[in-house]
Amino acid sequence: MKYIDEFRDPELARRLASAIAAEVDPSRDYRLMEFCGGHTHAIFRYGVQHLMPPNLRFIHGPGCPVCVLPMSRIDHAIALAVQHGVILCTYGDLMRVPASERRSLLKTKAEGADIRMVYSTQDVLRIARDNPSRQVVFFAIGFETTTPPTAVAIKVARAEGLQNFSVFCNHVLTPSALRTILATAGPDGVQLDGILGPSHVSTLIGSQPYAFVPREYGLPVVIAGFEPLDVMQSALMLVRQLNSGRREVENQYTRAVTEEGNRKAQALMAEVFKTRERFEWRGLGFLPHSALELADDYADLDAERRFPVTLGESREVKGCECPAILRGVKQPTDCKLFGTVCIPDNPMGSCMVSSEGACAAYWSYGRFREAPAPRTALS
Amino acid sequence: MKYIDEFRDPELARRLASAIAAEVDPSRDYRLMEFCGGHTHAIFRYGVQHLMPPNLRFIHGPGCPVCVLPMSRIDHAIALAVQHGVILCTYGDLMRVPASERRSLLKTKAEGADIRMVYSTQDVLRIARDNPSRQVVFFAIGFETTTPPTAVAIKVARAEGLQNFSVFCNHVLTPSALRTILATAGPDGVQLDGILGPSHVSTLIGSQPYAFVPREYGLPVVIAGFEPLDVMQSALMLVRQLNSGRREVENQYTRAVTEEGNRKAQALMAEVFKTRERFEWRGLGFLPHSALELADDYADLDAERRFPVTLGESREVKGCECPAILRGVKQPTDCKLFGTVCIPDNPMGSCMVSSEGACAAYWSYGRFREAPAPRTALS
Amino acid sequence: MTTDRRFPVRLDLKNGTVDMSHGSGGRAMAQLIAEVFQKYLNNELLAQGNDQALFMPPAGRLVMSTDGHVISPLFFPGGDIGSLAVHGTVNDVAMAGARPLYLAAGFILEEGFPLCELVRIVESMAHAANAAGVPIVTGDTKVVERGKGDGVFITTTGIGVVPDGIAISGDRARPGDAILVSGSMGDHGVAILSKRENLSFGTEIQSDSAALHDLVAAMIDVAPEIRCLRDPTRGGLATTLNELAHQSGVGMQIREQAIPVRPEVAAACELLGLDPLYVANEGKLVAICPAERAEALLSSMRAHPKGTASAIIGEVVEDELHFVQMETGFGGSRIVDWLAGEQLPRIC
Amino acid sequence: MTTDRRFPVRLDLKNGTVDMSHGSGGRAMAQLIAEVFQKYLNNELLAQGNDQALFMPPAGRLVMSTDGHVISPLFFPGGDIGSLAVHGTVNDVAMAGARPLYLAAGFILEEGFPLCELVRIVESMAHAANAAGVPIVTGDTKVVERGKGDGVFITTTGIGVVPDGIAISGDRARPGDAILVSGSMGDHGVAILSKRENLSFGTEIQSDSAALHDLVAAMIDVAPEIRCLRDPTRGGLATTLNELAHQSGVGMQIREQAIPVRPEVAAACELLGLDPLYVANEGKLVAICPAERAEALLSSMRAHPKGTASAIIGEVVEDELHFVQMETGFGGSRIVDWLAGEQLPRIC
Amino acid sequence: MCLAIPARITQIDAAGENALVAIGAVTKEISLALVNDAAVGDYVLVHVGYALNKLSEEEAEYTLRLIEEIGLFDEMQDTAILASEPPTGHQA
Amino acid sequence: MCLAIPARITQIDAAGENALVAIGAVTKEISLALVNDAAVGDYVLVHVGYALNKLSEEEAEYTLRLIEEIGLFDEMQDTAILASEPPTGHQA
Ligand code: SF4
Ligand code: SF4
Ligand SMILES: [Mg+2]
Ligand SMILES: [Mg+2]
Ligand SMILES: [Mg+2]
Ligand SMILES: [Mg+2]
Ligand SMILES: [Mg+2]
Ligand SMILES: [Mg+2]
Ligand SMILES: [Mg+2]
Ligand SMILES: [Mg+2]
Ligand SMILES: [Mg+2]
Ligand SMILES: [Mg+2]
Repeated sequence: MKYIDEFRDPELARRLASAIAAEVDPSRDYRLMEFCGGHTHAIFRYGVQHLMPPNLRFIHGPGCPVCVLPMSRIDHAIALAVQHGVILCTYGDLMRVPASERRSLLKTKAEGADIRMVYSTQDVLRIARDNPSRQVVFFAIGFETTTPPTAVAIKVARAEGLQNFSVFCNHVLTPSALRTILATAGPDGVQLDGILGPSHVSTLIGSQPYAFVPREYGLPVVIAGFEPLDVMQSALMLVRQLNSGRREVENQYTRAVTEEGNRKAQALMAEVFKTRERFEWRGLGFLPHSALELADDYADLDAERRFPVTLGESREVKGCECPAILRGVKQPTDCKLFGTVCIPDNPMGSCMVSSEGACAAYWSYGRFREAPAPRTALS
Repeated sequence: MKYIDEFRDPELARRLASAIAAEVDPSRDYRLMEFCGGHTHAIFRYGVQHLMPPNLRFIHGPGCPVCVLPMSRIDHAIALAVQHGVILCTYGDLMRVPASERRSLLKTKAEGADIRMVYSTQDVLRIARDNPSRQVVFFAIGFETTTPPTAVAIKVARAEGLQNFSVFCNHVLTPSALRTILATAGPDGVQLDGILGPSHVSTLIGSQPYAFVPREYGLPVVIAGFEPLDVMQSALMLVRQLNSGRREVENQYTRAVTEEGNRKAQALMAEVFKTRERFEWRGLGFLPHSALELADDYADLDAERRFPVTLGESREVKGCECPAILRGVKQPTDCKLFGTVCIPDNPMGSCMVSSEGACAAYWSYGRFREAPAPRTALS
Repeated sequence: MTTDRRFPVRLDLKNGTVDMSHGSGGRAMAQLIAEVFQKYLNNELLAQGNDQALFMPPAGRLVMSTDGHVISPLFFPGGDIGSLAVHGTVNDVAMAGARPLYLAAGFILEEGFPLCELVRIVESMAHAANAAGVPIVTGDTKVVERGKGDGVFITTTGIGVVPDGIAISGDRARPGDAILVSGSMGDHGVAILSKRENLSFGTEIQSDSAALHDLVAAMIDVAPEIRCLRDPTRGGLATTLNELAHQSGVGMQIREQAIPVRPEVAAACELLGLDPLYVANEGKLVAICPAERAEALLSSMRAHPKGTASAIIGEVVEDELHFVQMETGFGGSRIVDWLAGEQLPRIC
Repeated sequence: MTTDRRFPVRLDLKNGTVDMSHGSGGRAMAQLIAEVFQKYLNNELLAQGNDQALFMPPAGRLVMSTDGHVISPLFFPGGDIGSLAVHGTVNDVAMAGARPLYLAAGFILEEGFPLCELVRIVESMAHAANAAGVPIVTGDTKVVERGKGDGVFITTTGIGVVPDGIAISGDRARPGDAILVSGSMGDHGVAILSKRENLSFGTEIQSDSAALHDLVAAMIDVAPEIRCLRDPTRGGLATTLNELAHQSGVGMQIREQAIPVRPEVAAACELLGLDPLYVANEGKLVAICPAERAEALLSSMRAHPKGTASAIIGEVVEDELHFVQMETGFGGSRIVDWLAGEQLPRIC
Repeated sequence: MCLAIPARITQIDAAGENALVAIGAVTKEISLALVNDAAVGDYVLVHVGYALNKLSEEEAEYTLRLIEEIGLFDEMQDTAILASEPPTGHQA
Repeated sequence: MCLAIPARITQIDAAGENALVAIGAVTKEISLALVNDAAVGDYVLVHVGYALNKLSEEEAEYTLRLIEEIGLFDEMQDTAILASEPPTGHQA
């Protein structure tokens, strides 16, 4: 596959690994936060950490939309499905996320609620058209990457006059999370030397929104693609900035990211959404101006308004360290539940659900670190 | 079972058979119409005809509510289920009745309509209570026996304020059918010498409504129970009336039928229903004042008003002799379709559906007449 | 309990439900198999842990039979879908005169089905299989989305070995043969009906669901000349006799008064407008044997605890139309036809 | 067509649908069996017309295996539920090194299912069974109400005979053994997914659904020392290797670059965010054999039309944790875990 | 359709609305909405879950006696005396 | 969640709203609602059924050349000359 396979080439990986090994200063640490779950996934699936020198460490960031969604929002979605009997449509990643009282969308569906996995917002529109007598709610979630497709669907629904379509909006804003991480970094928080900036988010918002990072926090940023060579090349670029004392926003992912981003999509988002006063992020707390809701002109398509629900208090699982992991201050293995009661088949926290979650990636791909080195009978 | 087994006693049957054989006048015919399908069923299931002398013949009447329901009403019920997506509740007997274009409620259900068999109108009320967001229509059918339970349900629904309950009313009136049969009897119609009057219908309406039969048509009537001894005793009573020249309404079924009937049930019916101007009966055509619809006070519970439907023209199956059979002028074996394409598994007419229908009874219990006499290897 | 390193968290068999992952082929399915199926059905062959069971059969002809079980309700007086799934297939194997050896069981579970009910069912299967001495040696589990199944369906397949000298088949009835049944008709169907929401009525009747291979063994001991055996399940006695009449190209003449029917079954049938001859049985058999062996066979059946109410109910006759005819208890005569339409849906 | 006196009117196989009466046990069911199942599956044993099939097995150890098939959609590129139900069970029998002898098939039909589709499926089963030389000798039909099933479920059970001297079982892998696969991974799952309403994409990929017993026969001819055989169906290669590692108490070390994956499958997996190692196959097998026999075995597999793309993908290692580890194509190393959750519901 | 069978009332609920009836050893809950003055021990005709009417035990016995006597009469050939008297309240 | 992959546009519908894209031998219908001026032959990043952005082939090649040269650089140890020039319009 063009523009995929080339960026997974083992020979080039070897060369990049050698270059990084050659260029790192052995007397210092390179603590690089990969912002996105996409990076995390690539690092684990392809074994990238393996190819890095010991003093270059990837620290997993909060850039997994599923991971940062607070439990209360899953509870809310369940309430929509159960209390209003709507058809609740959502991306597959959300199905297993733990909700209060050991519930989840999956269990709620198994108990009879009409919850459907969709691949695209276009599927939601089709479902709404096909079920005129039912209310169809799209459980919208995601960063700026996934927000424009929701905006398109909202505009189409409005244009078609679809009365039974609405959106339970959980879109969040990347720069806000990044700012929070950096604001709490330091002696009590995560200690960072550089940032691998968002990949596909940046195709939409451009590289410009990260300018505050070097300016206000003195850290280098390299916007990094999601293929393993992208991650490695970006790591090298960060090493070079750090070695040379530069603190800039660089763009490794030039094939898809420009400075200004996708203006058409940005305009669409600006029309359909407005910024929430505040929104809760798992691990980061309530962040101001960190999420979107439907703009006033589209408020009638807002499922939160259309379907009032009764909610109990949401209670995170005791012992789950997702919040600290999402802030980069703990690792999955620091969690007592990791691999004991919490495994992907029985996730206790959101980081064990998505394949982009640090705990899930660590469990599924990384446990070999715990295993004794394999001894082959022949070798 | 008390008051059941006693009336199936083979020794008493033998005695009754001897008495009838002894008392019939060999020089004449006794053509006795058993009005009800219940009689027909008993005659075939217990082999009663077998025990009669050759000149006493039972002629099957129109007293099978399923048989006399015109196809257009099944089409209407199907349209209610399909066009309005209601939960259509009905007694099991109706499921296989042929509708236009080879449809039936059973096929419509198999295709996805929500059609449910019920045992009692109380089940319909329960379904309505359990499904407040769905409309529940009771496909009501039956003679005066089955009408009062519908009336009770209507009154309960009104009292409870059940907004989602309504009735598609097809209750018909026995005396009207009897009058039509008699009016068309004679050289061109069925030739009759006496009537076995309705059993359970009469428990409700009493014996009085049959007074017109001897008075206007000069025929004896014996109200007959549904057990085989009841049928045989009633036949004997008719033989005796005929032999002695009497023409009266006699009551064999005194254990359940009085002259005035069930006044409480009659009052209920009078309150809840009113007589239709005319109604179509399969085989008998449109008969004036022959059926019920909901009284004006209950018109809001009338499914025909609540759910307007679009109906095509109903077309009876070509070659089906049900109409003539229901008038008593033909026998099942007179129908070319009988046993060729029309069998209970593939009924072409309503008389092949209900176990009280003449064709079904004849096929299921009576085909031995066509079989060569069994020869056992031992005898 | 030893812990299996594959499954850090044990299944919640009390409050848990089946979800799609239990049919995924992955870890969740392996766990369901380990903690439910292998645990309760536990036997050496199943413990091989392969996708097939391997065994050395005894010498002789084998029979193989399969039956899906889709009964509703899943739990009923006298049994449940688990015990039924064992008995139903053991009996079909036994109706060849065979000694049942092994069973295979395929489960189709509906998403959302409570694990506690699944455990009850699997325990009941294990109990029935142990009691019959016929282990469940291999299995399969699938899960379908809610609304695409009905709790649980179980398809069992059995194999058995036919003793030398036995030739039992539906096509071997001959005019003059005697027709026997091993007990009262209609108990199973009436027990099921009594629990159907829309029909429910009160009765002490229990399903007769039972494994009949030991009764069959006793029968062929005494009368190896038995021609036909069949269990009158769906469609009841009436349909089974019609099947045999058709298969053998004969007619049958039976006597209503000779057919055992419990008074409660008769009463329930009156209430519902049913004919007991069409109501299902799950622990009874019809046997056809040469007339001269009928009395000996009857005695052997009556001597067996599962055949105490056995009776000779009629005889095979010549009839080109293959009709089953009956002298009614009332003294008349009528045809007993195949079941038309569906008398009782989802009875087995 | 001869007319059967029992059925004056033939089934409408063009426009008709399944209704509850087809599972009633009565005349309608007998007709469905006669005019669909017996007609197409037609063989001597099925024609015995009893509730069980009777046969004389060849001498030797037997295996028995069962699998339910609940795939959605019912018809897919490269097959349908009918052919799949034959292949799926033939393969499970063959994975013991056995020669499959006979199949039993249990159908659970949903009310309203078009008879024309049922005929297509049964014809396809007949074709697959004939091609494999493994007749369907007994069966069962149940009908469930609309909304309690999903068109048709088919549970097949197979028996087969294991040649003397063959001992193939999931617990026999030993450190040092070679791990082989018989061809490209993930074709079946991707073909199914391409037809799912919400995911549909265009591809030429066909399911690999195929009966592998002849390939197995060729393999054990050359390498009777084969230790394990398993078809990597639900859960894919990854899960199958984990199963075998667990069962044998070993670890495995595989090389991503050695595992055959078609470019279309890789592309579809990229599109959907799937890993081909977890995607189902229905015409492939995993074999484990002593290292010294691996090349000979590989040659025999490649020489067989169903194994042309066979490859040695790794080796069995000692590992107390029973991990499957993989050298990634990228040059890193990672664990290959059991499938977690459900990757692809209703794939078989 | 007009299937109705005799059943004996074994219990009546406090409101007098529903009854438990026995048909042999089988019991069934039915509605009494269509009958007046039904009492425990009474026989009623049960149809689609409702008591349609009370059943007169005296009349039932009388009918049976009549049938039995028809037989006797028949067997005695010419004896024309009917021994049974109609119960009080016997109705046409 | 942010999974997106490069795909080549092979067809665009008359309205310019939807496109057929190819990922290797696999094709998929997607919406073009989020991009301007997409043409057949262009590569786009596909995410949840939408083209998110056009992909610059020149930039992709340039990135790969850079990586290759890093390797060469590494292998040549001290040679600091980068042969590749950024494409016109190279941004950020
Ligand atoms: S291992 Fe589980 S419980 Fe622990 S932090 Fe991760 S998701 Fe939370
Ligand atoms: S046999 Fe069938 S077609 Fe003929 S009259 Fe009877 S119901 Fe009608
Ligand atoms: Mg069977
Ligand atoms: Mg059986
Ligand atoms: Mg059987
Ligand atoms: Mg299996
Ligand atoms: Mg269900
Ligand atoms: Mg199997
Ligand atoms: Mg299989
Ligand atoms: Mg297998
Ligand atoms: Mg069967
Ligand atoms: Mg369905």
